[in-house]
Amino acid sequence: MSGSNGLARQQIADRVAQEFQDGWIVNLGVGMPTMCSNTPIDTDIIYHSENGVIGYGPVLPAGQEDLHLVNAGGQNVSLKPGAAVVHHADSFAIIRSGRIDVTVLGIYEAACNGDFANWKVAGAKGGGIGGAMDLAACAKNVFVILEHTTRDGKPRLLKECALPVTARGRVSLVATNLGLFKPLGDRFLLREIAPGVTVDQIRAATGAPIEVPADLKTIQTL
Amino acid sequence: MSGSNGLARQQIADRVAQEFQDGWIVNLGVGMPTMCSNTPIDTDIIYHSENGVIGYGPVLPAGQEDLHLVNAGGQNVSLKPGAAVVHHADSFAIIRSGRIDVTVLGIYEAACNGDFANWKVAGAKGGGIGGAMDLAACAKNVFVILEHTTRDGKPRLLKECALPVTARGRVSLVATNLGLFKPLGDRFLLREIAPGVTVDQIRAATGAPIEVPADLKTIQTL
Amino acid sequence: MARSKIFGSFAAAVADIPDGSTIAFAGFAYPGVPFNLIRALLDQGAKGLTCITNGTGGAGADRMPDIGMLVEAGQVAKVVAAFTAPTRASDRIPLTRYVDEGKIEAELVPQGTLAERLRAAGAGIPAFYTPTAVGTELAAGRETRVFGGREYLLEHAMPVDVAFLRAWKADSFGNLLFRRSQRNFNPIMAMAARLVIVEVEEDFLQPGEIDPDEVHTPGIFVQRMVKIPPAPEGLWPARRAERGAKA
Amino acid sequence: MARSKIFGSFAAAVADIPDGSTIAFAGFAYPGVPFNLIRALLDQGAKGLTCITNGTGGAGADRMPDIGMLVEAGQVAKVVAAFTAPTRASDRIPLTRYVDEGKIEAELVPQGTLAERLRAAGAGIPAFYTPTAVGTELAAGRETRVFGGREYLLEHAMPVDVAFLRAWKADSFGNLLFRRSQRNFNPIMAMAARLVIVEVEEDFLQPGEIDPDEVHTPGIFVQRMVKIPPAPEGLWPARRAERGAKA
Repeated sequence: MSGSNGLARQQIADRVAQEFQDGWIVNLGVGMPTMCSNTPIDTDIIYHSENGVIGYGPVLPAGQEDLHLVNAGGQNVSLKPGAAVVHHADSFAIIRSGRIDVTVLGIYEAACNGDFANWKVAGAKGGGIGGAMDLAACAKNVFVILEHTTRDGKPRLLKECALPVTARGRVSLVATNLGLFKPLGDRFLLREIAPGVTVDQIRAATGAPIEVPADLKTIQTL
Repeated sequence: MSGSNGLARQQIADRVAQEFQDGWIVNLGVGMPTMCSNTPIDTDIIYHSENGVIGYGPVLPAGQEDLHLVNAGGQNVSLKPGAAVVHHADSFAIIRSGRIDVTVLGIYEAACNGDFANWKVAGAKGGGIGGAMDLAACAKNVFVILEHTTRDGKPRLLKECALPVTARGRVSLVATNLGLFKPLGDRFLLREIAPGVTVDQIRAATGAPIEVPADLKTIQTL
Repeated sequence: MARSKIFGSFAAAVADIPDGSTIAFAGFAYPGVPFNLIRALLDQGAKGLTCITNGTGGAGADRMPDIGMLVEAGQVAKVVAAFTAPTRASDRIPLTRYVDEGKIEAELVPQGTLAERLRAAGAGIPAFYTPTAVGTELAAGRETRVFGGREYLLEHAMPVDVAFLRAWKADSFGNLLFRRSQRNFNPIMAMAARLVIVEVEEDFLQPGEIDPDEVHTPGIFVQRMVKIPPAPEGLWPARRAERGAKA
Repeated sequence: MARSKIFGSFAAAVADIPDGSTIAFAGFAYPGVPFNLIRALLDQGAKGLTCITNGTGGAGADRMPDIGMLVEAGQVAKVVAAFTAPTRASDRIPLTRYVDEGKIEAELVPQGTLAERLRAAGAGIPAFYTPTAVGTELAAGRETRVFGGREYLLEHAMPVDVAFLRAWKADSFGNLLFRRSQRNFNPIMAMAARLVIVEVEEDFLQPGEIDPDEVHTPGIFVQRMVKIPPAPEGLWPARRAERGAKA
């Protein structure tokens, strides 16, 4: 494979955060998704985390942490004015009733049929689901973030997931270091390409057909 | 029918209240059951009402009402120290999960099989259930209070309810102006008799067999 | 950046409610009843409504706006309530005549089942099982199932289009506080509805003035709020003595 | 007249928990975890436990008492959790080895389903339907049903014998306040349990000192409480810098 490695992790998160619309209730998964809240965007976002925090703000600097308050990733966040706290059953009532406008999840694999996998690695007996299955099944939009290939270069964007899925047919946006993709059933639409990356490079690194629009845009990094 | 009319309404309620045990969570229905909270008893009772009030106290005198606070009967009650308020779903979670030690309900008919009826009068299209079906199905003990006969002298204690039932087989104590009864399946056990009332009088006024213990006690009025 | 949730009048807050809406009305006895919103809906005139409520009211000399008035105004197609007839045969409520004449459909639901069906709608739970009403006329012909040796009745979620609430305090983001038994159905109806309209007793607070730990209904559930003006312009329940004096 | 709910030590509060109990452990990350009660249970030694928890912990150099320690002490027969393996293949948690060797049963439950199954147990609801996990390995061979054109999975209530909670404040009657995200599973585990034991951070208040409108868990759900002594006798989570300093 030749060409650029594409976007850095924060840059992928930045691009995803630009999809958030004014007034959206946003749930960010652990890992790269959390970085979306670092992106400077001028939309009014309400961050929800599984443990019942509605309206949290930036992570507090060391020494200033409120030890009673963490987000879903265990980070000691702050609260914005107007925040509210509910218990776990009410927090997932919010999720299951479709009030989360978007969940952004870090995942292992995405398929062009809209499936994705993020809770169980090959050969493991158990798994780590957390709130991902509830979010994936019920959020209005499911965005996923992942490195385009495994460490040994195998594709993570596939025709069908090889790992056990988290939810079926729910993904509407896939963001990787190489580009921004929309699952279209039997193929991925390449919505935008990372700077310095080529379409051939993406095709070689992807386990599913790629549709390339005539007016392919390049991702604008911040 | 000869003999005394038996107990006054407050006296029936007084006798029922003496069955309450220390620490019990008690739910009182509208009407005569409400009078149980007037009875001076030296047990520690926690009064729960359907609208989510846990630990209410006496009715407040006119002019001192808190207009944000009523019990299930719409009376402007007070709160005892240690009271808590929950919403309607949590209030009925408390009921359905079996945490109410006793519910006392005013009813139309009781049967010796433990059924009772209190939500629908003969010929009506609709009914008034309120929280009675939830309470009747789920409280640890279901006590019912009623006048022993209808205004025209017909029995309300029956072998089987004529009116649509509120719950089946749940009643453990029936209190009337004539006595205190325990449903035993095919008959009522007369636990205690009201002062001045005769067993013959009760038999004549009851639509089910009555078992009379050898050591029949008379209800002690306060 | 978000549009303000604070409306200048009850009329404006209910103006676009279409005919055929399913509306949940909070309240238990007087506390928490959205009297001002009900009056505005009477003026607005939407018809063919399905009204979800504990009871429809209509008794008493000092009557405040209630569902019974919507019934009498011909605005109601169906009532879902824990009381569809008075509990004493001697009492009368406006609903009875309309139900008896077949003009209005009435669905009688045990109060706890009503609360849980609303809660289920707000929790993304389409159906659940409950012990309530098993063996009664209300369960006749319906699906039951045994769990752990006990019989339970299948009940479905009750989603609503609009919820009318009355709160004690609110911040401008819509975080709500209810006082004492005013809470009752308010929080669960807020969760069950797509459009939540609240009449608020106290002046609006700024976001941050309500402790996040004390919020009863988070602002994400609330779309519209109106401050209740002082009486007589605004409707406020009165003490018994004052009600007697008025009558 | 009622017996005091306040216990003098964690050891006394957990002394009579029998082997084979099902215990729910509150907490999400650090906030709300009953560290002191877990340590007391390690000392007490009950075996054959079923542990209901979001995760079992066991990672990190500055490890506080966690379910993983109960696992390592041979006290656990089964774990029900939203995390039964680490999310990264490179991480290790103590539970994994025991599950791989077949010594402990692990039931993996989506976090929202875990919360709702506990809530159902506390609400007298034996079973409900949820959209979560439909079409996944977790739904394989299980009962599903279509409501309104969408497929849902049948889930059962999860009653527990004992719940271990950590609260911010409490009055002597057992009314509890949780601060910020400390609330998490605490209130619903309290409702799901027959015996609720709470470690409390602040000095006990008198009944009436907590506003009834602000109570998170009513005292009727609480049986035993212990005040957490200052560190080092009591266990308190530390800031990251302080944890680094200790390690």
